[in-house]
Amino acid sequence: MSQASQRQIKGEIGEVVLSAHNVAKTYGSVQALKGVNFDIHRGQVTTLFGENGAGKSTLMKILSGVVRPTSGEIVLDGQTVNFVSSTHARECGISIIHQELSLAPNLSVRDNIFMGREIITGGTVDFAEEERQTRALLEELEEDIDPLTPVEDLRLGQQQIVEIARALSVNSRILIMDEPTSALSAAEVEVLFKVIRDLTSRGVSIVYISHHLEEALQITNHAVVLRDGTMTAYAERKDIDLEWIVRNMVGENFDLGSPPDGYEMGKVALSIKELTVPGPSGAAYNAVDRLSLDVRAGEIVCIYGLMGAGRTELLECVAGRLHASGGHILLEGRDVAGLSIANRIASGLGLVPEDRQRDGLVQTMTVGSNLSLASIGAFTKGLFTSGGRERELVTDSIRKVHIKTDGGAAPIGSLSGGNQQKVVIGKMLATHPKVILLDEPSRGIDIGAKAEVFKLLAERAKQGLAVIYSTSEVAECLSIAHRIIVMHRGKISAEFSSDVTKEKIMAASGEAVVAH
Amino acid sequence: MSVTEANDKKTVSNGPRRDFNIVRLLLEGRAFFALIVIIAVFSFLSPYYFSLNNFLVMASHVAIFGILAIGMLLVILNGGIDLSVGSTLGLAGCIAGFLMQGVTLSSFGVILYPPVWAVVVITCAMGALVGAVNGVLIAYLKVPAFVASLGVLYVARGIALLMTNGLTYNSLGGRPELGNTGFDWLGFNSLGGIPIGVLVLATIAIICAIVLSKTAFGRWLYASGGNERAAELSGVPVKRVKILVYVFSGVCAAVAGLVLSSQLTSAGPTAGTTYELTAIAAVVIGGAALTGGRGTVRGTMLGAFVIGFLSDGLVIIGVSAYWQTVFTGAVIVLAVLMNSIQYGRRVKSS
Amino acid sequence: MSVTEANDKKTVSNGPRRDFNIVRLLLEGRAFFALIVIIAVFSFLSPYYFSLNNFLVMASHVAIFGILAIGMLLVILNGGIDLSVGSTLGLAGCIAGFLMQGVTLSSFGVILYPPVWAVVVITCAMGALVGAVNGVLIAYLKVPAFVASLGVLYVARGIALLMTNGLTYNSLGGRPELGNTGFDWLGFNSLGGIPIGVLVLATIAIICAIVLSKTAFGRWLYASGGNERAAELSGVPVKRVKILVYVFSGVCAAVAGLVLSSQLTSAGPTAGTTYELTAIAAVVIGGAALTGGRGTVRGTMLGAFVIGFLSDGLVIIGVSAYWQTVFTGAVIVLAVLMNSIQYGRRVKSS
Amino acid sequence: EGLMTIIVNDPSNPYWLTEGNVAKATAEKLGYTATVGAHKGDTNTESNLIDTAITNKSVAIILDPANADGSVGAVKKAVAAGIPVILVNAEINQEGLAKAQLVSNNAQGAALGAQQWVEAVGDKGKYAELFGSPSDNNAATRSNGYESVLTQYPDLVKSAKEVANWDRTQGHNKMQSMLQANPDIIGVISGNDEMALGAIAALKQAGKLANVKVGGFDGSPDAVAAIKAGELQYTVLQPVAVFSEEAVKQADNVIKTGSTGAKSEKQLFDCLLITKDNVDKYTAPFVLEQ
Ligand SMILES: Nc1ncnc2c1ncn2[C@@H]1O[C@H](COP(=O)(O)OP(=O)(O)OP(=O)(O)O)[C@@H](O)[C@H]1O
Ligand SMILES: Nc1ncnc2c1ncn2[C@@H]1O[C@H](COP(=O)(O)OP(=O)(O)OP(=O)(O)O)[C@@H](O)[C@H]1O
Ligand SMILES: [Mg+2]
Ligand SMILES: [Mg+2]
Repeated sequence: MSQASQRQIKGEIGEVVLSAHNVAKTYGSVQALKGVNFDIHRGQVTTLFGENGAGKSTLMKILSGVVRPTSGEIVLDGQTVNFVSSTHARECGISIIHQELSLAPNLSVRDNIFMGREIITGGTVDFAEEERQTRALLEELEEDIDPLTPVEDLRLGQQQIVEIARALSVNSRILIMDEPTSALSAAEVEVLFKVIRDLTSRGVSIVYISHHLEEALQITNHAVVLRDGTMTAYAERKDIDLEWIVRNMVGENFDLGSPPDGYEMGKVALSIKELTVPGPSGAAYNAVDRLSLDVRAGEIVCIYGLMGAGRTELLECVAGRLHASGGHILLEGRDVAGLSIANRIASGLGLVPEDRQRDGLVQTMTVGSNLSLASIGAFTKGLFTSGGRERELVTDSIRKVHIKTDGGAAPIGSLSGGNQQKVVIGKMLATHPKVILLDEPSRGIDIGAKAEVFKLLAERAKQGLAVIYSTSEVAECLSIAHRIIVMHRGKISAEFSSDVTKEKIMAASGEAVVAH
Repeated sequence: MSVTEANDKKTVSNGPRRDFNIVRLLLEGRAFFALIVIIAVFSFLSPYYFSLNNFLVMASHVAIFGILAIGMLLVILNGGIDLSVGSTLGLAGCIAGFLMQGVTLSSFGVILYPPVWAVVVITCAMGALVGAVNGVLIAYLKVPAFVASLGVLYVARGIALLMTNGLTYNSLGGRPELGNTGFDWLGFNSLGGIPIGVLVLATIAIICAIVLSKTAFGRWLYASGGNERAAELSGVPVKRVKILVYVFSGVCAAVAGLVLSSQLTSAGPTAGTTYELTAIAAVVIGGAALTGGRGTVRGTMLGAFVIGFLSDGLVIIGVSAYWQTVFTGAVIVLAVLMNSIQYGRRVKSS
Repeated sequence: MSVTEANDKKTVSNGPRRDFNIVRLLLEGRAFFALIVIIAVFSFLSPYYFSLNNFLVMASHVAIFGILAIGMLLVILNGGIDLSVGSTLGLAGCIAGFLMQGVTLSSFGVILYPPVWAVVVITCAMGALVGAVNGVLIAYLKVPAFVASLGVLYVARGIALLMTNGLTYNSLGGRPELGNTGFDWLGFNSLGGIPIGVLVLATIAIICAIVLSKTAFGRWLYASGGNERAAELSGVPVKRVKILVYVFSGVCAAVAGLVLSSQLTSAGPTAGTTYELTAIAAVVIGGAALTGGRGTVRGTMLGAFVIGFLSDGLVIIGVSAYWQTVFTGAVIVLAVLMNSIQYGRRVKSS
Repeated sequence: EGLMTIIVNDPSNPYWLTEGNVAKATAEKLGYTATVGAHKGDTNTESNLIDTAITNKSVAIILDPANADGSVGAVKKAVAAGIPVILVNAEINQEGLAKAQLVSNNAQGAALGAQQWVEAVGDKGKYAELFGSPSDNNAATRSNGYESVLTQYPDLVKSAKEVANWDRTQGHNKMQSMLQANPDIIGVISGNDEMALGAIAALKQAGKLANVKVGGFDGSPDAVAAIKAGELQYTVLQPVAVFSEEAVKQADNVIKTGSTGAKSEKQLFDCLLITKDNVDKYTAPFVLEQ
């Protein structure tokens, strides 16, 4: 036990319940953590900031017993502990909400919440009691979900709520939340924050990780910044602001850009007329409901909306993955009905999907093959592909999209999240589209990468590309978009130019305005 | 959240339940439906088909595949596959035969005749061992289930052949003076008119149904089949579950081997060849997904009965062996086609 | 971002290449390594094993499995599996036999003797048809590949049996006066000392290797096997690729059937039973992942040669048939064990 | 008159196909209806077929047992249900169950074949043997029959013996491999025709058929064609057409009179030799006019 922690226990910032001393972790030759010291204070929220790949999740996994550190020690209530498993850590009062959803889709909400720690009475599982507790938890989170619904029938946000409910159900002293709100609406976030405040008042310690910096600032008591596996800054809430975080995270201050100007927009590139997309089978509503929208060449349009507003359905339908039940989509005046995804890409209409792991990348292939996948035709002569031309295209893309990799031959898994996202964007840009659709291009990537992505899009718009992107963060609406469309239940509920305020946008989305 | 929205949400989660129409009912119970059709058609075609006696006989045929299929169901729920059950069945029969013939302990110069209960226990232990080999290969050494169990298929079959030198063990009846009679009880007798084999199947099925629906192990199994990583992070001992599942499948194969060799009062090393395919077909017809996490004992039983009642019916009405092959294939594809229509809907909605 | 970071990342992704040591080399080329061991051991045990002539004979045995395995490789790269290849092989032989015997057109009262090239074309077309049935079931009707091809396995076998009434077509030599000789050329002749079967295998292997590495189709195949959804959104015609892959597998099975029946100058409806398992084993030993997206023609060829050279070697040194079964299983598991060690590492590092 | 259930091994082999067809034709001639089932060597399938025969209220069962030991239980079951069983082609290791067991005299046939083989090959040199499926008693019976004759010629050396499971493809591949180790053999003696024909294909490919004589067993149409072509030296005809007809007749006797009319339960039917000289008398599958 070091003197430092002795001092902290006595200090006014709260007793340290769990701390990491000089924790390091290497994966093969990757050094994810290089000797980090980290303290968790009783009854307070500690927020961990850092770019993608800084090692935040790794540190949390170590503190919750999911992975074991290469060196260093973990001290719980003054005693050195060696967690052998996540169950062990849970028994010591530590639970975690993982960054990637870890639910079994085939099981019900109740079963997911209690899996691995069943309530047993008389040799069998006490389902009634489990259901009762589930119901109570969901009530506390103000979410109206039947405990017996299979998780696969829930939308992403609701699944994240289930994940949170599971962590809450353990009644642990220390609760680690690794990006718990990435799929939540502002209202749901508010509820969560209420729950967090309630927990801390009862003495529960919280570790919170989020890329939504402003949001995190609302509840945190302490801020820790990780960079490249080392802790670069620590401060209490009263000493920090947004600028401080960004500076410490990435070394300089970023802003998300402004709408590019100084050029003439071209003709209408994409025209959506009265488009209707049915909801999931059996649903009684339309995901997209007679929606019309025109986008001109060189214009950047942002679609803002809550989860479930129908943005994904709209974009996937335009790209050709979903079938419309009514309406027309015209690309430069030509109806694209009946064209396959491949044909649409060839005629200049491409989609960057929402979930890059599931829909964007082929994990078994290299960075280069992923980048060139959508434009094989460009380097095929007769029957055969030309290795030289492909390499040219790949190096060109890597340069233009600023992907940090040591070449096209690197496995895709070796890239950080932000760079993987750039590969997906680069793949679509390499097809020389006239219209590019991006579904939440900033999800899960850090602020530096976000700024780079937006800069890239602004540059291409200047060259005549029509850009449509969706987002769930108001700050991102107000960056490069010339026009902001707000979607609500499948319809356009409002349309703004770039000088609108955050509050107006949120009001139009049907979302309660969050007090700052 | 506004009140309207909350109401809306309710409608959504009620949504899937509302179209509880005839089509859906048929799809849900398609194995049951197929069974009814099969019974109706064959009862119409042959006067002998629809009789209690014939149903009992057919059920005792189903017993063998059914026992294998339950073991296979657990493996498939876990997201794996076990191709070695047919071989294990053959090997189990040979082990039982070997023990019933008496074990010569040459160093002592005596021949040991283990009683029947000991034979049953040792045989099941052997089945568990084969399953454990599969399990360790798959859970710890990370060999894909298909390949691990394919290898074990060959090895188990080879061992059975080596053990018996290709010959069949006979007269498993035992001898009263040696105190090891009773082996044929399993296969020949019946309790209250129901063949013992069927009772064994029913017992295993009921136990499994209870384990799957009422115990922590059941939930662990579904969870690790649905999302292994999530299950592991929630503290489910996924490796242990996996090994147990293969061990159980091995034990089921051994029990099936015992019932079979008791029915035949003989045990040959080539018994059970390709039975794994029939067992898999039963599980899949019963609505389980090969990707894991979905399936029930009830469905699997129905699947086994569909296959058994179909093939016996074809024999009873005198259809040629070749047409039987064609029909079996067609029924498998048709049943699963319905299956995939059902899941197709689900996948879309997620 | 800062310079240090860029450097750091570089070190990181260079990492895996640094431990390019002997262990890794052996693992990468483990099928090759296994082959060398097998050849060395058997050459030591038998003076007859290591001779050009024996290698040619063994290669012509490998040809059958090898051709099936290449078709299977493409299916497995696509993330599927094709259990029907053995049956298709048998059916192809029967179709060829049927055509060689002359087709009686009863309405015209004439018997048609198609020339050999026509027989080959029609047989391959039939193989393509069987493959297309698989492909449509799997790509459009969403039946899991395992079950669809299991059903087709039974149906194709049943049709072959019905067609021939269980009998074997004989004397496929044709008759000079009918102008349909030459069928046995495939199986009996050799060019420059190399059996035609081996040349057929080599041709198919080379074409496939080129298609996989040099054409858009190859890229599409790897992409849709690696992540079908991503491939589809990148404009890959995933359904078409899937169907083509099964069609190709069917054609490969038909070609293997032609080579086999030409080697035997006869064609029976039960030929090829369980060959699908051997073909899958060859692909997997050759380093392909059953989950799709990883695998090469070179590896699969090595896998096929490992199995073929092993089993022929065991025959030559006179090991009993039973031990042959045991060894085959053990080699499959061992080879894949090494395989999974390799991927285990990769998965971790990604 | 009732239903007669005929159960054969595997109709994809012409031998068993003939067995089933002849029995069926005979039964129908006698006024019965008949179904033919196939157990393909699997005792469980066989047992299931017996059960359905009982369900179908068959008046008699003609059975080609799958396994000398393994089929006893199935026969017991039929007998217990009061259905007379006549076994054809293969025996079971228990007497007093079946009304009759009609089999070809495999030992006599093997001796006959081996003698003819020595005549064709000569009494000096190395030879190879192809062995049938080891779970089938006939494989051993025939092999022993060959052995008892061939061991009388000390200069005949058996240099290889391989199990080819009665199968043509396996016969072909095993022959090719055996030729590698034993390039100088002068003859191949095979447990059945299918394996012999596979061996012939392999020898043809190796260009050795002129020097290596091959003998078969069964008398299948394919083998007869090969004898006509001069590729196969001889085959031993199992009188399957004769005993399966006889089996149905005896079953008819049992139904009508209560006894088969034959002297004993086990009835051996002598095998006949088919060579180049008498091959023209082979008029239908497995029928040799005398
Ligand atoms: N299982 C693993 N195997 C190998 N490397 C890993 C593994 N898990 C994480 N890493 C590496 O460790 C580093 C830190 O990853 P970590 O997930 O902790 O980042 P993070 O800060 O949570 O990023 P994000 O904001 O994207 O969630 C990254 O370079 C990552 O590639
Ligand atoms: N009009 C509606 N009424 C009720 N529920 C709806 C409605 N529209 C969508 N939903 C629900 O929300 C889910 C998510 O919809 P969708 O994916 O289109 O949202 P989105 O705007 O793309 O959100 P995100 O991309 O942020 O997840 C739908 O599957 C459905 O369950
Ligand atoms: Mg993280
Ligand atoms: Mg969306």
